[in-house]
Amino acid sequence: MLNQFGITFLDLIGFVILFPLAGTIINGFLGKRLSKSIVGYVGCAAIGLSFIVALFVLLDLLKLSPEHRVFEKEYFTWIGSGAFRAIAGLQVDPLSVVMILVVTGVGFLIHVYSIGYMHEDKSFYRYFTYLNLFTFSMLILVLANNFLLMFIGWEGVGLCSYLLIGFWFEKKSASAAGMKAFIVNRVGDFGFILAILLIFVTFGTIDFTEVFHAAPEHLQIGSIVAATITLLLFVGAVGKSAQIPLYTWLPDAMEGPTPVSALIHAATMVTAGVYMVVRCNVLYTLSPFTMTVVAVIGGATALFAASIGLVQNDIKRVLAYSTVSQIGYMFLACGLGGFITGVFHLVTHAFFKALLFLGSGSVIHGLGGEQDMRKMGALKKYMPITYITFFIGTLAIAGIPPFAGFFSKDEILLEAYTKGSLFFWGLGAIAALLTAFYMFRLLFMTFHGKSKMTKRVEEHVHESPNSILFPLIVLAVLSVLGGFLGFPTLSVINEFLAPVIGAGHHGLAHGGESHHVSSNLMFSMMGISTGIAIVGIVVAYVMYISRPELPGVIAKRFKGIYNIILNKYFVDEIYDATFVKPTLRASNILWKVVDVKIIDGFVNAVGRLTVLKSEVLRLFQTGLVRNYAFSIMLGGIIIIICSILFL
Amino acid sequence: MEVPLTWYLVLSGILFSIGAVGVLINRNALVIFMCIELMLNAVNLAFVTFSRQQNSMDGQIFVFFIMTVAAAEAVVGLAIIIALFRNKATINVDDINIMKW
Amino acid sequence: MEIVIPPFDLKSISPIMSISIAAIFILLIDVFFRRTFKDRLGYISFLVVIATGFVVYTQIGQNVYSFSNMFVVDNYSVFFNLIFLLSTALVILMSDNYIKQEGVNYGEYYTLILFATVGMMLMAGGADLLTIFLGIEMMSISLYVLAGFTRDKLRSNEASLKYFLLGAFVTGFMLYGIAMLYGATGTTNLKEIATFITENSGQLNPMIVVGASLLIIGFGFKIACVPFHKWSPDVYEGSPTPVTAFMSTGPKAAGFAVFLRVFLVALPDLEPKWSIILWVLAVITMTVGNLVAISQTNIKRMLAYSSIAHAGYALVAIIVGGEFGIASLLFYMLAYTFMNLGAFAIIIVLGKKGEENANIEDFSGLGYKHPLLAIAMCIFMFSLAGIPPLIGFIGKFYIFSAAIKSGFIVLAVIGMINSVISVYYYLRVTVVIYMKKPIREFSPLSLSPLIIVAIIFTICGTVYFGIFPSKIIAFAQQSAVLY
Amino acid sequence: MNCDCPILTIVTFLPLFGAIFLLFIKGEEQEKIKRIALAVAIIDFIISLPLFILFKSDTSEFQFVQSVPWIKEFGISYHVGIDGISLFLFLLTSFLSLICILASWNIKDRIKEYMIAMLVLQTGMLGVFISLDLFLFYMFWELMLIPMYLIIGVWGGPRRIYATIKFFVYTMAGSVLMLVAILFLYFMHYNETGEYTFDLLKIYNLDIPLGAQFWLFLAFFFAFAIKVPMFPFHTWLPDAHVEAPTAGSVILAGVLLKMGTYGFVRFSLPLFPYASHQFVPLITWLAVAGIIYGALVAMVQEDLKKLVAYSSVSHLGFVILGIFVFNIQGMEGGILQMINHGLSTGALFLIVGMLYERRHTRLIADYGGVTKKMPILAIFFMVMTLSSIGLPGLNGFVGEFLVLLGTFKSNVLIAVIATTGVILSACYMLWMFQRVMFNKITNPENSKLKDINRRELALLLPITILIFWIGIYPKPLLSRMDASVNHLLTQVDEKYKTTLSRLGKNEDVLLASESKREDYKTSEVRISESSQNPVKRLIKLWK
Repeated sequence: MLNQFGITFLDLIGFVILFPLAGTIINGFLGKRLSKSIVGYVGCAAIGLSFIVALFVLLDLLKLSPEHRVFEKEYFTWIGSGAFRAIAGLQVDPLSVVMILVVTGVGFLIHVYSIGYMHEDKSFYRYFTYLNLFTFSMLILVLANNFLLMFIGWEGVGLCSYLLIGFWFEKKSASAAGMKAFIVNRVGDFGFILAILLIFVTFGTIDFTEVFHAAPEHLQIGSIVAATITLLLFVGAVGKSAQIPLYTWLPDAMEGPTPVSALIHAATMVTAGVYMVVRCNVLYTLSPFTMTVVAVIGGATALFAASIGLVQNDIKRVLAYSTVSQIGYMFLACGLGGFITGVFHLVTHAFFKALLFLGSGSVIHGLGGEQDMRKMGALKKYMPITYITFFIGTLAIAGIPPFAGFFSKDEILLEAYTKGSLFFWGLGAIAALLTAFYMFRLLFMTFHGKSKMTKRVEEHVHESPNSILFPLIVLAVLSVLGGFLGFPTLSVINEFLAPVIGAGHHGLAHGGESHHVSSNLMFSMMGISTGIAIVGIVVAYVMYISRPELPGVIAKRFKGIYNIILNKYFVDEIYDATFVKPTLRASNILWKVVDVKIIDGFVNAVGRLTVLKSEVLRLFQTGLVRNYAFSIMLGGIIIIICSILFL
Repeated sequence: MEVPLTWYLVLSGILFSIGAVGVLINRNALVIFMCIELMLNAVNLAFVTFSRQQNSMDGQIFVFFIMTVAAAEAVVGLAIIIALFRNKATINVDDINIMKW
Repeated sequence: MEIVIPPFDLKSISPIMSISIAAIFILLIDVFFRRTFKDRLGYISFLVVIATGFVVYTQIGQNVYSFSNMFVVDNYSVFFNLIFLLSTALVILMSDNYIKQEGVNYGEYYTLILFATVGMMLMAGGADLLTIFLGIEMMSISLYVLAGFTRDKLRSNEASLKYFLLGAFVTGFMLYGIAMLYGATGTTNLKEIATFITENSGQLNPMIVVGASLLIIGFGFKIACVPFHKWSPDVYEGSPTPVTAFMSTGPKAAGFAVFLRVFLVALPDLEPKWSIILWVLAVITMTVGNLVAISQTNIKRMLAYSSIAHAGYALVAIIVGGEFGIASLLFYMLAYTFMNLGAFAIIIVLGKKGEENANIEDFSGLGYKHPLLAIAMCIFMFSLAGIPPLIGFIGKFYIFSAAIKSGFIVLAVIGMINSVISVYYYLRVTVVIYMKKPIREFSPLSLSPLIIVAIIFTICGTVYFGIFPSKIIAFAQQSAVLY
Repeated sequence: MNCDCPILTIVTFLPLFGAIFLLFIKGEEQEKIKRIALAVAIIDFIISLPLFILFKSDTSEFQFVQSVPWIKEFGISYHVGIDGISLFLFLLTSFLSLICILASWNIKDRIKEYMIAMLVLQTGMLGVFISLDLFLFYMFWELMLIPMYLIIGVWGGPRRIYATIKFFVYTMAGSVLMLVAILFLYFMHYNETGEYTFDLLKIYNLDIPLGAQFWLFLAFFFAFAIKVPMFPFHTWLPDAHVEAPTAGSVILAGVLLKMGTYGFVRFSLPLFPYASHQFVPLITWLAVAGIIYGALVAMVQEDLKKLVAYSSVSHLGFVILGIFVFNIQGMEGGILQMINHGLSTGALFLIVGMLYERRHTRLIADYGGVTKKMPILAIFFMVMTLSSIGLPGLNGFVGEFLVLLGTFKSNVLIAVIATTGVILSACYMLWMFQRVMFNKITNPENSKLKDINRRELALLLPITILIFWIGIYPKPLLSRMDASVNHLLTQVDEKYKTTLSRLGKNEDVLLASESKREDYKTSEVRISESSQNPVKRLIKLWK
């Protein structure tokens, strides 16, 4: 176990998070004075080093036997009050290792990409500071050994997301989108905090290991407490992972720089919810009710977001809705007990969605900032490498074998069919169909067909620089190969992650689920899902390549539905009318009526009344001696009468 | 026939009341002052009566002091009234109300 | 018939003697000596007062009745005498410049003040209603004249006339009350009245009750408690400012001295009766005083109402009675003397010739122009408002703690609420001083060294005894026994 | 106790002597006056630092105690000392006072009087936190009113007179009743033991009859609730904040408000345990109402200072909540939250002041795009905003979380409602931040803005460091509180239990209070038990 230095890399797990932190600090404090290239190197090196350490950690972990692949390193007591202890410590187990590899790996590529992409920006150093800070927070999130520390990362990534969405703060829509993201996330955090409180009150600890050990003994399956805890946690996950009903912030988040969308709003942060659900799978399995809720929400979101994606014209927004939809898939899997499948899809999704985003970034970069697909087209010849990688990504997400998305999505559909019901399978299948359609719609509108670019743009269109292309290629390779991690029957990832599920030994395990499925069913399912994907592609081809007038005709015929979908079912407007406006109105009433008129009015009235009394009383002082004498006499008489009568 | 002591007291009370009411209803500062003198004399009458009733000299001695004090008050009072009259040419107390409220 | 001359003890009245003689002496100097010497009359009277203070000081610890039990020297009277002398001395310091400026630099001014002081000392030491009556009249008549001392001014005349007429009117009531007590008990000696009432506690003569009520009118007038207070705003406003300062401290304290002694020595058996009446009076007094003070624009008038309110607080001490109550009254009177005289001293300093009726607004921007005076004024205002660590706070604290100790919690709460109301108008002065722009030029200050001494002395008293009140409290507690 | 030199006394009265010294300097020598005042504050702060190091965290006894008879006749003594509860407030005061003097560097108008007022104020505030004698406490409590009153009234904004009088009279109105209550306690102690004393530690031992407890608690409650200020006694606060000069707002938010909450901890709870328990429903609901109400009203404010002021109402709601849930997490969270609020809100006021100095407006609508011109300020502003909305890793979170945890243990419903405050605070703070700092510069005035200078940096940097320190490693603070808070709670609990058993109250109430102390290990039963219907409890109280 020990290497020649006498320590294991597990002990050095702290460095995984230290490097990005160092990067943040260096760029944050000195970035203004450093040259752009140094800033870029520092930023990338921080993540790169972190990735390398993570790799070694993985290797060290693999040396251990599967049951012992849990390593905790505690640094200091963060909060200690009475019996409450929150210890700042990191936990390495297969799940977190997978996550840190994804985060640092994909993160590294996106950092590299950003050097080229953000080169023109004045606030280059600020960008890299935020990006490093984000990675740092994300690593804390996944490495945390207790709920509260996880919450630090949880909020930390939210903060960075806020900062990065609003990176171009002079744009009003950008800063507003950042704010929206933070606030909607806070709604989710509300649930998360309450969940932590309830966990502590129930278990007397918030340490992952202890809680998960204690849970099966303390809570019966289906108990209210278990359901409450998991539901509250899920509220947090819904907020962070942009599920119904809290998904609205994610499409808006596309206001941020594209690499940010790739890293935060596709590959890593938004999947934190899935990670959290998987992390707490022991709790979730105790509450079948919650599981159903998770599955329903996941499935519904998958379908709902995909439907919106059908008609969007902004290239990044289509991808955003697709992200929402894909995360819905992950939750669907988790909700049906396929935690590992969820993680598997998370990983593959990280690859191909990052690829797609970066590819779209390359397009946007090449077009000088244009994001509207209706003003693109025929980019194939201008940007060949981008096109190829993008095409791979599209195939992957559409679920064409043998690309990464195929395996993971297929496994989810299989899960839905075997564990859930036809209903869930249907949800997933239709969503898959829609996905294939809108992704190819995107591809066709952007790269194929006739050029609809303006002259000025067309002159400047160019293939992106190497720092942009390199990550695209790497990610494309990953998108091709990533699926084999979970190749049916010899799933590496299944085996690796199995100990995490069900805490390994309580017989509630849902790990290794695909073993029970007959290969017949499996292969027929594969066939069906591939068929669905192909149907989607064909429809897209018909509508956008061979008969380009068709979309317009359909849109006209189903004008009502089209409009509703185009306007994203008016959900933003509904929220505005039901939550935002009434709150503001109520606040205004509270302020202008309750505070100023009633409470302060009362206070001032007391004051004014006193002055009024004073003004009235002073009038008795007439200045006339005879009146004074009269008051003396009257007073005297009253005193005498009282003293005789009553006393 | 001897007049009962109570009658003196009643007389004293009546005198006192006349004086007090006089203070309240008169406007002339001098008349008001005279009414006050009347009140003091009513007190004197009461003192003498009580002195008689109690068989002690204290009350009568008190009367002397009251008379002396009343004389002193008269001196001061008249001086004040004159001073005012020199400035304002009126001794109507209802006109003397620059200071009020 | 053999005439027995009762023994008398001149030592017991030595303070009174010394001041009386000085007063007459000053009158003579004024008549017979040259102008330059006349200007020094203030100094002479001041020195006499100080010297008398030492004499009084030596009387601490003596408990002597003299003049056929008509006069008493006990710590209680000594304490009050010291307050009177303090007040007199400070007023003399303040007056010197003022009367010169106003052109009324007559020797009888000091004479009258000294005679008023003699009257007050007689009141504090009076053990017989006769002595008390004499003291009251001596003080009052002097004050009638003093109120009208700037005789060319209509306000002064008016103040004087109102004070005189009402004072004489009330004297009638008070005397009638004395007569009733005499008629019911056959004596005017306080102790003997008490003995008589105790012995005949079976049937209570209604005359005693009526007499006591009439005495309340008389004393209530002197301390300006509602509804017998109406003279005070007018008189305070119209009188020359040093006289107002004097009236609001010494004579008021004397009124309380008598009030407390008469009711606690002569009528303790009636306490359940009069304490209820006084309870009501105290509440009305402080409430009316504080409320009306809010809407005043003239600072002297405002202080008059404030003085009414303070009388209300002090009445609480009488109601409480007992050692604690008496001591708190003593302390309060001393505290009030310090802070109120200080406030008036500032008003005098800032007063221009002729228009000495300073409006509160006239203090605008004082903080810019004369920062030290402004700080001083603020200290006095905060002290009057009862904000720690100033002497006014300790005074209030003492009185209300006495009230709570004896179970008068409602009274204490009402008093506290009242002191909050009072904060409002005291603050207004400080607001004007610091937070408003000046509305007129300040005239050059009429500062004389004497008045500076007075201001410094009052500030020191207000602050020092606010922080370290121990000695005075101890002294007040020693003096809280009526011999 | 562990130090012979009267360090508390020195720290407390040094500023007063500084003020007296300033009296003798000519008003024209502005620079000199500022430097002397600053020097006094710095020395004061440095002297106060050893307290933190020398403080023994393993005892609940008062430390650095000094007791000298003062007014013997009344049994008043100069009795001072600190424990784990007051230690931090004391340090916070000396720290913020220093910051405030430095923040007032640009005041031109009557700087001498200003500095004197500041220094006197500092003495008053420090005194409040160390007094162990009720009279002494009351004296400092009132003493500090005067300089604050002057600071708002003289150096404040256009409606300063209204605001300052409101502040003064409001506070006085609350505190006089407290004085009555203090006197009542004093005589009660005399009646029971025959000793006249205002010594808090002796009065702690009193066994106060229940009826009296009710009234006394109310009397103290009004004084503290107004000071805090709790909803609905808060309306003086926005006015005072808006009109006060920057330093005044900082002190007001940072220290003065804490006196109220400190008062609850130091006086109300241990003196009247039974009444405190009886009032729990009322107070916790008021606190929660304050949290929500303050946040909602803050959301629609157009004036920056008013917004921060209303946010204080919301934050202080958390503190009160923490104090009145009677468990260690709540209490420690509450105390920590006092410090946090002092730091972050104080800093927010500083920042608003910096903007105001440059632009002479506090209306949010007049700003926009400030980040462009003031990037460094923007960083600090962001940190303070985040601290204020309780971002984990910064100080605000630790306190807030502990309070919520404590609350959750005793009343789930209230905890849930209070937690919504977390959402709301993000709304109003971030919205404000967006409107002020982000977007394009539309107002040409804003394009002339200059970033913060070195003095301003020196103001914000230390606060930022503390914010991070407390957020990341609050243990040095929490461990110092531990013993004192524990002691306090046991003390309250024991008294409460004896009272209950004397009353012969039914057993289940007794159990409920016991289970609060013990740490929940298991079971849903407990939870449902502890979260008994608050409405029912309210009704029970009024029966």
